[in-house]
Amino acid sequence: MSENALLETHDVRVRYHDTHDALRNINLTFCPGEVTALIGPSGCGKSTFLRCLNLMNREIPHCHIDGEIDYHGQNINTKKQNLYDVRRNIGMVFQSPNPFRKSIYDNIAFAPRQHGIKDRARLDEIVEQSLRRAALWDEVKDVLNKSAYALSGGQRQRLCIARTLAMNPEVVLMDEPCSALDPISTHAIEETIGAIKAEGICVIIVTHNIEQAARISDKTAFFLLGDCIEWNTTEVIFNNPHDQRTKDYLTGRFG
Amino acid sequence: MSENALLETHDVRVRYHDTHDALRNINLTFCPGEVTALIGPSGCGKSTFLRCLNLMNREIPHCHIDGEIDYHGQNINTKKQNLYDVRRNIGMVFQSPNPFRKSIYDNIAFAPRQHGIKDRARLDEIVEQSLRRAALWDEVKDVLNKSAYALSGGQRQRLCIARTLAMNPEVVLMDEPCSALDPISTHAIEETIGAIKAEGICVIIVTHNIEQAARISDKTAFFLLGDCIEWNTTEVIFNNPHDQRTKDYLTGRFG
Amino acid sequence: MTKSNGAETMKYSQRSIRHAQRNDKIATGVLTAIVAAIFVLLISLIVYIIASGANKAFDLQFLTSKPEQFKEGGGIGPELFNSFYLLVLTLLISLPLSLGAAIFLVEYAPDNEVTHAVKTAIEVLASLPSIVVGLFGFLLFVISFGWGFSILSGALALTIFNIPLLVRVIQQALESVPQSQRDAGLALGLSRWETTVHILLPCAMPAIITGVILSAGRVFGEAAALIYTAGQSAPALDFTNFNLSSYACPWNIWRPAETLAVHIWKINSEGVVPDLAAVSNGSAAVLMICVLLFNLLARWFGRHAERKLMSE
Amino acid sequence: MNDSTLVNNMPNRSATSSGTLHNRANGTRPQDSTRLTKGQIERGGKTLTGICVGIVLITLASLIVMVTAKGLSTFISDGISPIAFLTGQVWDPHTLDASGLPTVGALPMIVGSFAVTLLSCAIVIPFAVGSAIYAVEVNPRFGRRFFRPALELLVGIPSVVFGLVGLTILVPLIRNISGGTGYGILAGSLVLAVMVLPTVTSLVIDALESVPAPYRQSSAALGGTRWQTIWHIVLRSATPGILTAVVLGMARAFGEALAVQMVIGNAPAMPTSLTQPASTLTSILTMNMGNEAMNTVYNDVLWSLALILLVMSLIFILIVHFIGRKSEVKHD
Amino acid sequence: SPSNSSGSSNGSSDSLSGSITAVGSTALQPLVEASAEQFMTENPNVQITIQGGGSGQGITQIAQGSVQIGNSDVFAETKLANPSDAENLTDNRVAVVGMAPVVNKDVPLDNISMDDLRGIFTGQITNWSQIGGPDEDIVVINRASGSGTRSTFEDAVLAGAQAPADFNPQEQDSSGTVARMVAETPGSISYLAFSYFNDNFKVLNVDGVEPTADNVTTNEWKIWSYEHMYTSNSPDDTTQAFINYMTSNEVQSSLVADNGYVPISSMKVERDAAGNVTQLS
Ligand SMILES: Nc1ncnc2c1ncn2[C@@H]1O[C@H](COP(=O)(O)OP(=O)(O)OP(=O)(O)O)[C@@H](O)[C@H]1O
Ligand SMILES: Nc1ncnc2c1ncn2[C@@H]1O[C@H](COP(=O)(O)OP(=O)(O)OP(=O)(O)O)[C@@H](O)[C@H]1O
Ligand SMILES: [Mg+2]
Ligand SMILES: [Mg+2]
Repeated sequence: MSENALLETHDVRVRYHDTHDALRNINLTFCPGEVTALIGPSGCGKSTFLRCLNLMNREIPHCHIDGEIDYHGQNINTKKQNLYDVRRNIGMVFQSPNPFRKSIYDNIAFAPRQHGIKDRARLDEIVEQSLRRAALWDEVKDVLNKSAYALSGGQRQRLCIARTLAMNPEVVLMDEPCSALDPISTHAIEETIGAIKAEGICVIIVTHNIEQAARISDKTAFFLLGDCIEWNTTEVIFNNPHDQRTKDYLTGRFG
Repeated sequence: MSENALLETHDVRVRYHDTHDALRNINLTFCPGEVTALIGPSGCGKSTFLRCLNLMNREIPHCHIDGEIDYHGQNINTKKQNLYDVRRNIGMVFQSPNPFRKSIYDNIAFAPRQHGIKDRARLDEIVEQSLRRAALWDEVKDVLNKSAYALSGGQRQRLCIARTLAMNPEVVLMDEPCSALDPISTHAIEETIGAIKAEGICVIIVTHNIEQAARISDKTAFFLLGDCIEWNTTEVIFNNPHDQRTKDYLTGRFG
Repeated sequence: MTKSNGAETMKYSQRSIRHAQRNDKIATGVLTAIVAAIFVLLISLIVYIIASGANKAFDLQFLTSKPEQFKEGGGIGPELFNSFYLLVLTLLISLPLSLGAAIFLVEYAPDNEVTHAVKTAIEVLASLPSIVVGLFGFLLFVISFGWGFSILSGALALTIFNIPLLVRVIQQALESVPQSQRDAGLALGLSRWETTVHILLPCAMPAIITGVILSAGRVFGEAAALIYTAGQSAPALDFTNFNLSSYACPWNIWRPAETLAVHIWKINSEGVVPDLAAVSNGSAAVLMICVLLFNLLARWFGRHAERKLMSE
Repeated sequence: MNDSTLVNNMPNRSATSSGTLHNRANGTRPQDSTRLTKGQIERGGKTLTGICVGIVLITLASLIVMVTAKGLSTFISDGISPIAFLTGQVWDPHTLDASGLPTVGALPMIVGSFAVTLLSCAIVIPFAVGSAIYAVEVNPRFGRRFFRPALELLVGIPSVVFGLVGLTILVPLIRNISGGTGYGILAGSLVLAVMVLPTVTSLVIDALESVPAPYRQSSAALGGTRWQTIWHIVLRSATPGILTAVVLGMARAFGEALAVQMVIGNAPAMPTSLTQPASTLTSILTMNMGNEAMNTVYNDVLWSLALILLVMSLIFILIVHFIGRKSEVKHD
Repeated sequence: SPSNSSGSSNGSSDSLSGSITAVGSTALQPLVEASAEQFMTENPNVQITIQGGGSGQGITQIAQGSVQIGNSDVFAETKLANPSDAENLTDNRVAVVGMAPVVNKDVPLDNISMDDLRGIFTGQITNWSQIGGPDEDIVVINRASGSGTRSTFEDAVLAGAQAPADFNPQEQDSSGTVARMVAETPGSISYLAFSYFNDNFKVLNVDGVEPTADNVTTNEWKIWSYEHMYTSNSPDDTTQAFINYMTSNEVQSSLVADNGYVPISSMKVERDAAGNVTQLS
């Protein structure tokens, strides 16, 4: 167990509909200020794993999560655990940018309001800070009251990141955040990831783009058909993978 | 104009909804027995281009195709052109395997029947040959009357290829045919492509998998934001691209 | 940016989270209660209707004999037959028409203002009160065409009532067939018509069957559109009579035909038979059982067709 | 496998594949000369289905024209003032007024129709929205497996059966509780409420289901409770759909004839209380249409009532479209 | 259209054939249907179809000539847009219907004066205590304004008096519903044809005269009307034979008399469309 581990999984296993084993024996550790990339071919369970970490899988009725997920050393995969606390501290950004049909301001202020912050000045501050952290403030500061759907795809995705940052999370999970975006937006998002990592946030990102994983991550985990085949520093994974299947995948033999 | 060109485009331009220029000035030439790969980031117009070649874009009401598409030296992008003849000669395979909800046999025999072949023996022959050419015969010869949906993803995709081959096309267009498939199925499809190429069929394939393009294609065209940036033999594109953007894309700077 | 900021947020929120979670529980409770209420209502309604007419509804004599004018013991034989016959005729007319119209709207109609207007027109047709449809049928078929109160007039009125329902169902079923199936057909050089008939319709069939049977249930129970079209009288039927111009011939489409639903309405307003309550409860129970059967049938057929399509 | 023999054996392939497209096309279908060409099939199919649409449209058009013509003849040939017709409070066609025309003030029926419609919708909305939320958000499995089928069943119950149940249970119940006859707007509204409940509920379910799943997910991922998600995100995006559902429910309630007629009491007087007998457009229409000979002024005024029903259902559809357009504008 | 193919006949009653359609009055429908059934057993080649739809429909369709018989509770003159059209129709009166005021069982009265009855149905009397009953509001249940029963009742009882415009009792279109409502609603009063009488409500005498068939025949009981079966002035033989059958002793003494109608043959008075009563010799 790593000394400064923020989030750790022990033998996590996920089944859908009792029969189907979507994930098996996943043991990974994530630390603050570190970007971990999860890679692997389609359907290997990357998203499933990501959704375990903030208990989003609980929303799927027929999904069973076994094993331990330790957050700050405490298992959160128990019935007693307050979901909402977990989710506020472990934010999530989805594949397709999905802002609410509200104004830009309200998109960000929504969750803080729901969590009891009513003071307008305080909300203004949270909105500004979050947008700055997502590197979106300069682009939208004059149109905060416009609909979020007036933004471009890349901007929407950064808005979603800002929305998550407004909760002040310690971990941010991202499920293929750039797959629907153009190169320039992708670049902007990657910069944002760099910035929040520098703030000490732990980022876990699923990506299909191997080059992106190489560019931005410190650690990389390779998944295949529900197993985590290899997990190591990105350096090692890309230059000197221990497993033949990892090598095959990275050289484009499949996927 | 190449001597044995089968299909050529001259200044093809495609607009959706009058305003949006999805493709500009595309000049490419395709020859029999040659595999051309179309690569480029998402949304750059690869699928749009492919759908021009067999006039499938005509089915989209607000899509306008300008320019010349010469098939056997004759422009097919005219109002007078009989769509149905073009499509029978220029087959198409789609991204997600989409067999009809019929038996395996009927999937393949359906189109020949509609085109006037009623003789059972003749149909049997067509079905067998098409399946053989798509390297699927041995796997399905005993279950021809089963639903096509009883097949695995890769088998379904090969069934779709066989279905196209049953029309005896001279050109086969493929839009990311392997993106939903596992490594083994991908491999099988790639073998099939090699086989039909050897028959003298002209194959044009869109792929997101750069390694796949390198493995199977003779020529490669790189698209970016509606332009064809570079078109050359695969050899040149991968080892010595002339354009910086091609190089950037191939080394994973974006996409 | 430090976590201290977050700690402050936390303080605010512990209370509001508890608050939110309590609200969540209350809301869930209220919603559950509402659904339970509706369910209880539905079940008791059905049980009540069937129970109060059960002794009649399962009596073969009642189901086959003809109604009496002044005496006890009349049945609903002709009415029951008329209901089914009208339903079948209505479906025979409305199904092809709706199928055609839906195919045109989904596959051929250009996406423009005219199509939009046509779709709106069909919605208008769907929202017309059935009594207005019935009166139109009365004016056009019964009076202008001189067909009198007849099965044909009734079936056509029901057709007007049924078409918008069916068009909507078929439209949705066709639209929900994946675009990829359409593409596959077109890319093989087939016409849109062939693709639609041979590829899309079979795929849409389970949904269409379900929709048609469910709409049949509504047609079966419709009364307002029939009072002034198919009429309020049921000549006794003779099943050995195949003279198509005779009123006793069941298949004659020129004869008046009171249906079960109209019968319930009529005897409750005009009836003089002593066992009026029993007859009307019995008829209601029979009607209810038929509608239940339609529902079960729809579900069974839908599932069966689906399974048949997915794998042989 | 030998490629060349394979190719030569292939059906349809012309000997030289380098001919022009035209030649090749001809060569590939020898037996097509007797068959319809694809273009002909296509035109045939399009014409056939186009005719179906045409028939439907002609039917609708003639319905509107005929009912309108009939309904307007009261004012045009019988000389009754439309204003007096719409605002008059006395309905007694067989009594002539000062000018020798029948006393036909349709206001009591118009008010009655609106009263039962609005009241029944007021009853239905909480139940429909509440149960739809339950079936979509709280327990989708139950929603799909049991609730939807149950609603379809309820839709299928014929309106005369509802009327009969209203007559035998509801009316005596109201009479015992509130005195009076039991017949009236309250009884009518309750019967209508049960009748339109399934229609409105399934439309609300559709509206809720069409809210994209990512909205819910992102709210949940931000730590929102289910109720917060429903209240602030789901209901907000589904509002246009819910309004549409309610308006369509109102259209149905407004046009329902027999069930209402059986329980409302049919007194053509301005409704003064919920438990006093009142009347609606449809109830007066069904009751009297058979009693009056065609082309008499007494008959014409009934057609004018039908015209009001027709116009109202057009208005309801217009409202639905207005809601649709409004929400489109707001969303993009 | 085939539904209207009229009967052809060669005169002798045992070889009658053809089909007859009768449309109209719902009140008369059961009687005609029952008689038609008997007639058809005797004449197997005759098809008779009886349709409801209301008196208005009966008169409309016979006036248009689209049916053979139009059933009506009222004189055609009062329904037709152009009353002179009635000259083209032959009025066959097949029965007489007596009507009487009926009240809920909780009303302790057995007799009511014509004046009190008029007071009630014009809204002047609103409480049973005003006419010697208990202190209970009177619930008036009227018939739909175009119905034959109502016009008969109003002709006989109101005698030209107008109900004020603000008097709007509830209305029912049908006897069945009225019977049910009177039986169930305390303090209610309405009027029904004799054929609907049953034990669930109470029938009142008027001015001491009992509502019986005998009293109707002498016009001692004043609230009554004819049931008409209108035909064209030159009906075909089958239709005429059926009309004759309806007025024959066979129907009049059994079906008519047994089911609460008054046989037309027993009438000792006659009344015309304007309401003038003449004694029959
Ligand atoms: N809600 C669900 N119900 C049932 N099975 C599911 C569900 N979600 C995912 N699965 C199954 O679990 C397995 C892993 O899916 P998952 O979405 O985690 O893969 P992934 O690695 O994210 O793939 P992709 O790259 O396509 O997003 C797949 O086999 C999938 O079919
Ligand atoms: N039917 C359509 N209507 C309007 N715009 C369209 C349509 N189809 C494609 N486009 C637009 O045309 C552009 C090119 O799309 P296209 O699908 O050809 O891209 P692509 O290169 O195939 O992308 P991908 O790799 O994601 O398949 C995109 O901007 C897309 O939004
Ligand atoms: Mg995923
Ligand atoms: Mg594409």
